[in-house]
Amino acid sequence: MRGADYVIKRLGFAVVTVFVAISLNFALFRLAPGSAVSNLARVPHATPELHQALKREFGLDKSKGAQYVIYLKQLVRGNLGVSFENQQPVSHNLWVALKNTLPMVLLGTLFSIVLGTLTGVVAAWRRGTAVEGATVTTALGFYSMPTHWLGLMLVILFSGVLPTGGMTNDFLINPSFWTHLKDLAAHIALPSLTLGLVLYGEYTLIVRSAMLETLGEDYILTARAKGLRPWAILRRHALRNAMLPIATLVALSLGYIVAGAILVETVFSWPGIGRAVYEAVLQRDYPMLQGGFLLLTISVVFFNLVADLLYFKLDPRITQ
Amino acid sequence: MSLLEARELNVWFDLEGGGTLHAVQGVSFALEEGERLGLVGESGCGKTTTALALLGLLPSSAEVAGEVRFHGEDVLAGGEESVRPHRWTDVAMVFQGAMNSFNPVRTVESQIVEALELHAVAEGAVARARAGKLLESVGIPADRARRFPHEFSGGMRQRAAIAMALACEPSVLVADEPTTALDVMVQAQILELLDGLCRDFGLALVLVTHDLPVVAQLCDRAAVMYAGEIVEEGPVERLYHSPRHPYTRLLFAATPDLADDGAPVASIPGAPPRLDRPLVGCPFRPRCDRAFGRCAEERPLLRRVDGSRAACHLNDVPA
Amino acid sequence: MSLIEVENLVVRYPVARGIVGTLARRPRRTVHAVDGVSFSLRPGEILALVGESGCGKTTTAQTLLRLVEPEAGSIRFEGRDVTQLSVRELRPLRRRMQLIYQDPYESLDPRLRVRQTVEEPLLVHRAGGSREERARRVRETLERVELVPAELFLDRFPHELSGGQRQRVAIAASLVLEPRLLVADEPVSMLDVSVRAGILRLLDGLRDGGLGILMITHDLSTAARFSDRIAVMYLGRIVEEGPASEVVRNPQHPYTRALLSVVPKRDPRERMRPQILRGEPPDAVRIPPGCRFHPRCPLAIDACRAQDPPLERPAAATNGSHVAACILA
Amino acid sequence: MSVVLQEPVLQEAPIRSRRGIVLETIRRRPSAAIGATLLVLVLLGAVLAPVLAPYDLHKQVGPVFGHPSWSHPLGLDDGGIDMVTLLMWGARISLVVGFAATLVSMLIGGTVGVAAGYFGGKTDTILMRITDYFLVIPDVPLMIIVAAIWGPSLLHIVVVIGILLWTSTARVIRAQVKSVRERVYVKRAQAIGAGHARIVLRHVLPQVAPLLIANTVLTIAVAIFDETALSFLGLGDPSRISLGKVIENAFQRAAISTGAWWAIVPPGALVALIILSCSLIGQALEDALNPRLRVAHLSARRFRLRPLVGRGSEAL
Repeated sequence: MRGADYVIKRLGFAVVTVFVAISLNFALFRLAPGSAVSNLARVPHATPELHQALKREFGLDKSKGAQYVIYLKQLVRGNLGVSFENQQPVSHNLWVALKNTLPMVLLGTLFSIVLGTLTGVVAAWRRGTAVEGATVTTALGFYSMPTHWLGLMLVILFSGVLPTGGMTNDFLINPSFWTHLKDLAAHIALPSLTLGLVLYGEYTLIVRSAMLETLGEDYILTARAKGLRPWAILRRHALRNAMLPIATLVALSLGYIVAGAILVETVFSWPGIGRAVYEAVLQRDYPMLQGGFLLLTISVVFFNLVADLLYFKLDPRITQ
Repeated sequence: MSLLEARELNVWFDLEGGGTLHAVQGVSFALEEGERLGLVGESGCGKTTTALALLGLLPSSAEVAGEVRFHGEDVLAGGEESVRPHRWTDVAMVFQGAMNSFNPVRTVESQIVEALELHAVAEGAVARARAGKLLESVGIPADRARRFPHEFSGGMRQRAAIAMALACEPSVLVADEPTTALDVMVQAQILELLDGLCRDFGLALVLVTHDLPVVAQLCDRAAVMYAGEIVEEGPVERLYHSPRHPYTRLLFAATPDLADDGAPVASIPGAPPRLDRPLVGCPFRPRCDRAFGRCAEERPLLRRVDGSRAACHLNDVPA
Repeated sequence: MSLIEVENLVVRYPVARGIVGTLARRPRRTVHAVDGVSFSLRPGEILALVGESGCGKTTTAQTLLRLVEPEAGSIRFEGRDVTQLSVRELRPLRRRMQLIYQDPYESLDPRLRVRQTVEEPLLVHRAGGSREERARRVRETLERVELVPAELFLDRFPHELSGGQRQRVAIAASLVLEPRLLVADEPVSMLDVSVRAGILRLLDGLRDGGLGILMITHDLSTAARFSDRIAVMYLGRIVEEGPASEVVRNPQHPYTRALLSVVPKRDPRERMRPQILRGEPPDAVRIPPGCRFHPRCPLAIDACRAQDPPLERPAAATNGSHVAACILA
Repeated sequence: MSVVLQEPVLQEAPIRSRRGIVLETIRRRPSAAIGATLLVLVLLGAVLAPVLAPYDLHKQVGPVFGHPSWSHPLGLDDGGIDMVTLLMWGARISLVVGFAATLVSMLIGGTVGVAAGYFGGKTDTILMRITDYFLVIPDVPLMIIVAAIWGPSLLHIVVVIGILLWTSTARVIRAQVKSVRERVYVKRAQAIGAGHARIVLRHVLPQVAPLLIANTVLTIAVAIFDETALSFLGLGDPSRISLGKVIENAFQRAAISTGAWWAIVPPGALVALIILSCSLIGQALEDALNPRLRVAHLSARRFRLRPLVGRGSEAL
């Protein structure tokens, strides 16, 4: 496959996937039995005028086909509906939530990538020794813990030391920039750590097997024959090549992390996207739920595409 | 003092299911400057392991005893650390599947340059220029240097691997089945190239192969390996015309030749012994057509017999 | 009557252009894997198909067994054209044409015992009769491939056998259906030198029962020694064909001569003067006009560029059935 | 060239047959053995809950959040129910969900994987495209939504988890089937004239089986994880007490701020233990089945030197 072909194919796939996700979203919420169709316009505490306006906007009195067309049109305009809960546009709510989620998720991911790569490389390099056994078992241990439970364990351990809920201390009045930042850092520590620890386990395992596979390749033997020192071989050949599967898997998992943050955000009452989805479930806030789900799917598709393009960048063989 | 010398080289491998495999059993040979030695034998005879041991390129499951001397210095004595300085600068290697001996995500040039810079032969632009020259010397246009390995054909990759091996001007080239995976015509090209390089640069060659005729045509001397040991070693003409070990004779007889002399092409019955248990007597005895009583009891040593060395009791029996 | 007669066989397949290629209307390209091959094989004869990789020898063999569909040409097996047969009609014919593969390590299912491997074809074709009858035939076939006594091998797994023994089991599994044609694709190239001759002799001995063998090989010395006739293929065509000794001793096509010259000799005193062809093996997508060998031919003249020579009896041939496709021969 | 270092080993030692490789791996690799033992213990405890559980699951037998004591080694929960009893019954439901969802996912994933890998071509393209779409659906949110829309029940949870988990199985199995299909003995069977059913059942499936088992074990772990997550988010079956439900209950009833750690640590630890034992087995199996992990050309361990006890051959 030639390079341009590859890129076109992957882009095409991403576009089609987003479309499928959008349609699935429509089907889930408006075709499913006992669906939320009518709920869309049933904004509590709203004026009859608003009800009428919404009904018109979403074509709730029209056929499903027509509703689908309207739904697509609204989406194109960025209109995801209005949240039942706070009567704000869903897109606005999601944006606020996403802004809160990203720093927490990125911090956790960064932690897990650094630690996971390190321990994964060590495990592969020390293959067959107690070091490998201990590293892999620890990684598997964290990988096995239910995310929310690990969060709760950290709460038990650190309660009193670090804040265990929310994003800021609401009792700080007019804090200076530094105080605010310190407060934020304290709040972000536990949720990020929870996410980071769970992911670190997974990344260690990924990095270890990618490294082990690479270390069995013949060019490693050639590198040794050339007289390279083990560290140089590890860095210049093994890690560089193992990066291919690792980068892809990391990019892929990033897509799911945003979704997976639901558990962490629930435990720590972090006002992010996951928490928003969770609240929406509890409140049966269908427009929010629908918008959140769409956003999460798009994030997975996006990171998928990033993974594909990364692979294209890293592996010259793909142009063949 | 010989250029490269193996003395009583032994290699054991730990087997996955427990037990050890005595892959190389007391191999000794010497290589002079510019000399070409063929290491021949069938699969599992230990020839590749011997070749790897010359550069200390053994896996962690291996245990080594014996010496590999380069200009008289025992390079294996300090394990991996003491061989490393000799790798590529003194002894370089070409592997069987050149397909895989290049890192697929780096250009051919960068991998040659890596060797040059590592051993402080050249750096930067000078190194890159030299890499281009090296590629040209094996018949690859220098403008292909920036390509990736997968953009080369099998034959070109093997040439590039040879160019990379020559980077630090080693005095010995170890080539492990360098033509096995290649087509006949490409094989001939590579053999011609090796022949020319040895002649032009006075390079000494250790050619590991299962192909007797290739050794007969390319090498001065050959060591025939069987069950982990050298059973006969000497000038190729002697080995062909007056073999001193039945295995050498039978192996030649099992190889068909275009110049059909009417002699039957016959296989050797039986199979080589397992090397994960101790050998008693001559390892070739069960397949030998001239074995006698002593062969079952005593393992023959590799001894000098007019100009060659052979490990066979028949040489002690007056004809 | 010939056992198998191939006439003007053509196998081509398109090269994928990809999305960009299609959009840019790059020309469609075709791999001419087999480009007009004709030969015949008599019962009890071994024909060696020789050539570099990519010359179409394996594709030719697979087409005979209809594992690859031909685009044109005919394949007459025992007088019947098999190219037109449906899959259902082909089934009984499959029994009579069998294939042995290059790699005996790979061609046996590692989970099946020798007994099961050899018995499988009988089960597939419901040909073995009763259970006892099948067991008898399995034993007999093993003895035919010199795995004696058969009892010693029946219950072994492939990994408990040596390379040569494995190839014998593979041959037994082909012979158990009593085929008339055996296609052997590089039957010994993966084996150790010391056991090759045994396998080749075994194949040689099978001809006595009238079995015809098409042997694909890249090794001319093996072909010279163990076949009756040799057909040399180049870029999807047979460029020279004749009795084995004739082709080896009196080659007429420059390609055959080059191939013969690069075969290393056993005797170190006979230093060779190889005529090494330069450049890479040719590309079956771009077949040169005129004689397809002319770009690499050391003897090529202007006429070679224009004329695609047919297979004809060369002037210097000493045998009536020796043909070569070269205007200079 | 990757044969290089295996060469002597290949020739001399029998190549390991795949027969019984699963049991052999579990027997030989300590991590797998530990995993299997733990899993069997948990399974026994769960299966025998009706016999072994010390108290009634629905009866208050002590104070709310009662401390651990001799009669209640893990204390009591927010309803005054014995934690040990709760864990045994909870594990039962969690395991049922895990196994049932895995069965669903194996049936779908196995079939899709074998069909795509074996038939290749268009079948493969279409099936893999569908798999790709399923793969990009974020599973936890979808589960939440479906559970929220359909209403929480054990059956729904099993179906939802099963339907979302089959994709990885399908991909793994497809890759393996594809490579087995290219094996010469499969081609030989085709050349003989064997039908698809025969080839798949006799030659392909047995070869894929060990990997399918490894994948099954790993899927069980994920299914149990997902069930726990759903329960925690309040979407579990309210009428059944699974381990996830136990955690959720404790969390909702503020076990942490009450200081009743025993109501929340053990159920999570048990889930982690089940997942860990499955992962240990699965990981060891995958390691053992991956031929690319056989050779390592570079490792912290070096070859060893042994003093020479020479046989003494004649001087050179």
